[in-house]
Amino acid sequence: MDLNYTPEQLAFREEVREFLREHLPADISERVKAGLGVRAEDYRRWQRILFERGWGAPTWPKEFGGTGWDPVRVHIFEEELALAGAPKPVPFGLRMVGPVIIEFGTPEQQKRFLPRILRGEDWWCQGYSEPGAGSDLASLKTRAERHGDHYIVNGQKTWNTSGHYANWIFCLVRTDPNAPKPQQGISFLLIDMSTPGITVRPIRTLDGAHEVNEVWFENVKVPVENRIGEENKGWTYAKFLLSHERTSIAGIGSSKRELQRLKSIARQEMKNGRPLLEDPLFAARVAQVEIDLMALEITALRALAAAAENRAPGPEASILKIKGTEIQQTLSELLMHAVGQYALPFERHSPEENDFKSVAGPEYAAPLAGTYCNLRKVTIYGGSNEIQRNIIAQTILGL
Amino acid sequence: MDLNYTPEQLAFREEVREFLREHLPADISERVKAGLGVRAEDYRRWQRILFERGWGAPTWPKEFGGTGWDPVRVHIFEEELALAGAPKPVPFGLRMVGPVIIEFGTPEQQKRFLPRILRGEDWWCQGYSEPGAGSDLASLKTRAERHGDHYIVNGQKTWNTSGHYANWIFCLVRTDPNAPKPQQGISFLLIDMSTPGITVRPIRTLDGAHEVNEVWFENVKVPVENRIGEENKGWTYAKFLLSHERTSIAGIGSSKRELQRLKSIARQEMKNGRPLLEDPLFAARVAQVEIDLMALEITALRALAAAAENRAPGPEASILKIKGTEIQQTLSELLMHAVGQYALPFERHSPEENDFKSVAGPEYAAPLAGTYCNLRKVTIYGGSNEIQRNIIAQTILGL
Amino acid sequence: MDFTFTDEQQLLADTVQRFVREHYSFETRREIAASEHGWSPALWQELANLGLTALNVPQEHGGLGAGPVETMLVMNAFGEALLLEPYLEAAVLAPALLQALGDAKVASELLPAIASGERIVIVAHQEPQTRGELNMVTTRAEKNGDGYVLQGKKSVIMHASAAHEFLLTARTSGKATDAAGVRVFRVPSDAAGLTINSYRTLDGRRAADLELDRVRLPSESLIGADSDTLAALETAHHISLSALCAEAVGIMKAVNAATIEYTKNRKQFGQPLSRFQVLQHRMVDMFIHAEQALSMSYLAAIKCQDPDINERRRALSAAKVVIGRAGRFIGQQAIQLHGGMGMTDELIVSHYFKRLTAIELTWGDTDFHLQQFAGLG
Amino acid sequence: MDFTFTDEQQLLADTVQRFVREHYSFETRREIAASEHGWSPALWQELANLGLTALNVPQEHGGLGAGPVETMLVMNAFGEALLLEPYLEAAVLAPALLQALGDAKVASELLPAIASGERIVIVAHQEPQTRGELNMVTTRAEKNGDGYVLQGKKSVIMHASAAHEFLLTARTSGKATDAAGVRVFRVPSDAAGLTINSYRTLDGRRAADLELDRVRLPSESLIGADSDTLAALETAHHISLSALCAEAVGIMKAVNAATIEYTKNRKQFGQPLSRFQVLQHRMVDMFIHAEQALSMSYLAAIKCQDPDINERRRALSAAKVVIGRAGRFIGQQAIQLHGGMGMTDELIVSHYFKRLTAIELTWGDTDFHLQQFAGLG
Repeated sequence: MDLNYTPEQLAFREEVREFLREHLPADISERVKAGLGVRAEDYRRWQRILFERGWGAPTWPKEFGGTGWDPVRVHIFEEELALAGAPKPVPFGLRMVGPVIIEFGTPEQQKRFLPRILRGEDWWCQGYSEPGAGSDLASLKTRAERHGDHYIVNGQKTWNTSGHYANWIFCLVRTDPNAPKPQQGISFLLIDMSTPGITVRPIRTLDGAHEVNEVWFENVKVPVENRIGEENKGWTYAKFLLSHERTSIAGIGSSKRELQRLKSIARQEMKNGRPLLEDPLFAARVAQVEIDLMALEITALRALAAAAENRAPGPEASILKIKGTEIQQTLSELLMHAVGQYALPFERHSPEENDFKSVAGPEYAAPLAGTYCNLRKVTIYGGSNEIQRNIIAQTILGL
Repeated sequence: MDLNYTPEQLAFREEVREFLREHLPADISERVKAGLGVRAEDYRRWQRILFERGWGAPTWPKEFGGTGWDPVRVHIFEEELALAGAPKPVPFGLRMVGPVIIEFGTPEQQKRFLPRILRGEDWWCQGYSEPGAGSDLASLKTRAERHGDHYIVNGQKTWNTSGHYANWIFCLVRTDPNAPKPQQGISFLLIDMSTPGITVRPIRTLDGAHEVNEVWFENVKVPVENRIGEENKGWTYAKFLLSHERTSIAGIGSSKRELQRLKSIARQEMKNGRPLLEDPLFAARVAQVEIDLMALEITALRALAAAAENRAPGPEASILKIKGTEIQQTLSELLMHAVGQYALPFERHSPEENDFKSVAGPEYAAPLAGTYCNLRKVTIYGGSNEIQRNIIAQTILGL
Repeated sequence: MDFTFTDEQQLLADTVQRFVREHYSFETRREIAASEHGWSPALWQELANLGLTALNVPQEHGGLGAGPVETMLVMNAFGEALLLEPYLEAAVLAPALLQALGDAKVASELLPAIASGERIVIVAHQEPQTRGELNMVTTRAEKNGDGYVLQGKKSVIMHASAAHEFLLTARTSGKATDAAGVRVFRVPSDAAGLTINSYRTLDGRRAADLELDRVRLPSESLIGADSDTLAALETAHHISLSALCAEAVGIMKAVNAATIEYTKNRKQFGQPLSRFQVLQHRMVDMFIHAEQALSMSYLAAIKCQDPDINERRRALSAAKVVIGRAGRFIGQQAIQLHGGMGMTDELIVSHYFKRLTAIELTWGDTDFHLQQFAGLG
Repeated sequence: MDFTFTDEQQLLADTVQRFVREHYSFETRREIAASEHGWSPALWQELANLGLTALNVPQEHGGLGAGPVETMLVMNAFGEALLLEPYLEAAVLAPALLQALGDAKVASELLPAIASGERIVIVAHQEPQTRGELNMVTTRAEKNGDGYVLQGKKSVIMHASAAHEFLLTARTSGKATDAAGVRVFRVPSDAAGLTINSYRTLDGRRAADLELDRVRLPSESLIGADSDTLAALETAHHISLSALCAEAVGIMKAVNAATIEYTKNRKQFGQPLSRFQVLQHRMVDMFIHAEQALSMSYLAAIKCQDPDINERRRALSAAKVVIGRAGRFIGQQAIQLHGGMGMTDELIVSHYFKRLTAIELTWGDTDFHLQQFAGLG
């Protein structure tokens, strides 16, 4: 048993650090570290930089332009990026549809779509959830009717993240409404967002941000060649995509960064004339979340080690979503409380609208309440934490 | 709105206090305050003292020898007794079978049983739970077959509290095994514990105490006149008994006494050379439970006020079991932690076996771990707290 | 011991509740929030017509001379409606402070105008490093000839931009945290040297930081010179904390009802969310939190004018702790149980959540009051 | 980075687990607990025959010179079995302290006898007002002619009645909490003036308070005179804390398995308890706690000999916090889910609960270590 990296892994980490020192644009990392969010253009800029270094797709196999790294290297890479304040990768192309195209796509689809994802030329978004469906995907209603070499798509998707930036969307649609089970009769389509009949309507969230949308399809023509795999087998590809969960879901790197930020702010804020971090109650709360994060990091490393040895992911993997998101929420709560009444001044929170100018109080205070509000989502999305507990109860504990 | 007692209520409280000063035996109250538990003989002694004062049954109507007090007076009485360290009344006669006999018993049964309960001459115990049944009482299996003017009872009861002191037991038994629903075909019998065929076997609990028993019935002859109400209608009387929940279930008086004890101990114990109560983290935990207890007290008073006005008990009543027991457990946990390693020395914990001699460390430390262990029961018995939440969900929230 | 309300109190509660349900829909509120001032002077006048701005003003000054229980009932309804108007600040805190200061001349000048709704008076006390402590004042008032010159900063003063004038605290002597030396000054909102940096807040309201740069005031601006100013501030804050708690209780009740309703209608995996035992127990815990909060709001209302200062402090800090924790749990879980819908600006639940969050951060957060309570023994 | 065990380590784990499953049933344990000494010298000899008492003794002294990982694996199995024998005290803490003190003469005299299982050496350090702090020593050792006279009290020394001798701390100088002046003395258990007040403990073991009334010792009783004794004590306690955490992890795993099994078999309202979603999620939380505890036990084993003292302290205090909270939650919920059956002495679950409770109270409780951790920055 050994918690240390091998010399090769340490050398790799140094290589990543050096790259970040040289190539991560300061204006981007400052925004990330300050909690202001990342602008769409900055995401594209950063993806191009990674691509030029050959690191555009850390989790893809080499033959598709990926790095071919083992899970430990991917972890080191992601952790270093998070600590340095690099943008979290937009997952929809690289982490979701990319692997599906690699696994199930035709050679033509692979040639057509993968390089554009790698270079940051295409921005993908997701058409899974529908109004009234939530975590229960199999009940979806969006219809795709076959007309010759096209499908005609009608319906509505919701909780579509960054669809206002995207030029492609991958969708689950119902191709056979008479299938005996709801999971059957679903197909997986890739749709050009510029096709006539697509309307994207913003959903303002509680933090005032525009992050998600409703997407309406009205007689949208989609070529049959844009279907992944077989007709009516879409559920298989969807499950593959959903189960493609990775340790990065725990967000340990960014939580570590936030913990440091919390401590730094709590050293500057005063309570009864002493730094807040010296207040015994606040210090105990910070210590508790720091300890929880330490434990989660080891748990994540255990999952990683299992993956690296190609053993089946251990039970530890399923804990990462639950504890990782709880820690993210706790950190954002403590950060907000650390600035006291200066958490209250509050303006629109979308990255495109945010800047460093604080409306009142210390600069670091400006985005904290917005982040606290925004992070309510992490225990809801990606399968709510209640669903995660159901999964552990059934698949691991056998209840 | 007014939280103060009326002058009459204040005068009554003073009367109770004076009575306690004069008549509560010091040897008993010292044992209670020290957490050593009450011996059977002391329960009897104290009940006789109350009876002589006319206060033997605070919740019974006057015509049956009770006090006829309204709920507020009962509350004042109980709170003062708890604060003064009087024994909690043994509930099985006074609070359980007594009200059932008053409500459903024949005049003969009332004349025969009630005065003996009042005077502390009979000690009742409860034959409800059976092995494998737990909170699901309707599934009980103990059989009573009618033979002329007797029933012959066979079966087994468990979690029988203080059956080793009792001379009477009230039992739910199945008189019609073919009833269409499990709740039907049950009868409510009063059984003399000295009847041949009854065996009481102790169950040692995790605190080393002998508090509960298994009771075995082997061809036990019970006169039909000992049946309450109609045959096969026992479920009605059982529900009456179970729903006869009262605000005293929250144990606010004794929790207040325990809170004072916790503070007193935490003032004597040292941490880093200062009283433990000045340790900011411990002080915050004590403050939190004190505040929770304050809130629960008001909630209990609200329930009481509703009862006093003969309004239906408000939703607040159902909270008392859950929060009251959680607070009791938290207090016992903090008390145990307050004495550090001196929580570990541990001997048998039955009242008959306990005395003031501490095996090691300060005298107050001796019973703390035992009490902590023992109080695990309070969230299990009387309908587990999970069952209580089910009840609130269904009956109050309408879920 | 009595938890019932008088007929007058019940009538007041019904009236206010009916008024906001009829005149303060979620849509109306959205429009008011988006308007220039972020609150509605017209609606304020309607509140005045109902006598609500007069509630906390004594009868001798044209008010109704009602007490904390009446205020509690009004705030319950305002909580449910998420009222944006400066009621807590201008109709509770300000008149309470004026009465506590006992400056008869100023009281008879200002209180009638407060009661009638004409004049918005805002207490400006909190400063950048305040976390709830009332004695933390660094703004200085230097004697200058016949008057005073004020220099300093006030932080996150709710509804400051609505004020005609401020009751602003400054030190005539002493160090930042000294109990003595704090004084209250009347400062017109258009005073020379006063800058009001106004902004929106998390809960959709407006607040401002005040910058005082050599603000010159005549000597009569110092009010309540004969009083223990800090004690008066504490008295006024206790009354206002009670009102704040009542607002939170109104919100919690509404959030819980909305959540139950939502989970009954929303289906997942073929059955309503409300049938899942885990969610049922979550809602039971939300309910228990709300009931405990209600109990403590009663205690706060009953004790907030108690002559025994220790008793008062214990009750108010305890109430703020219970309400802070309850509001946090209920707000967070309401969003969670609403799922994605809870995250949107469209449903009122997210607005309730944000107001509960803001309430927890107002006048000392939960940890602050927990420590205050612990310090009282 | 590697979380696998070597073949030797795996073999050791399997051997010990098989041994306790075959030789240490719940019934056997009950008999041992009820026996005069509360532990079994015969079984101790079997552990010695398996080489387990030699595990933490270096090879040069007749031991196996294994490390914290091996100890962890052994303690996992001992946790599951609720082993009553003084393994942690006599086979982990005592040899660790002897090595850390670096007194070659004493080490070569005692360690072989510890390794062979012949000699039970118990560290007697804790005093009545200790809450985990290692520097809190009030027992005094006064120089007296050629030797020392010891006066003082040691508190809740686990397995003290099993000891042939003690490694007992006393001050040759300084005040109660001074870092300097603490020394370790060899004290035979039959020393004149030493009273051993022995009793049962919550977890079914034996402990004692030691009373030292003018206990005279020869000068060579002071051992490790050249060492930083407090640092040595800390080193030994870190190694032992890691072992204690591993024991807790073994228990938690067993408790969780027992609880799942119980709820699957126990029916209520016509279906197994394990079908109720609320209980399912409770068991998921128990599982998550246990997995986080396992992770921290790994960290403790890997870091407990780290040369960086700050790193070591952080890891061990963090591990104790996670394990303390996990053990408390799992123990309490296991009883709750077992219902009345969980309250009985008959099922092992209540014994697991009591041992987890005792572990949380051992060598500083959760709050103590949380504060230690916070103090490290």
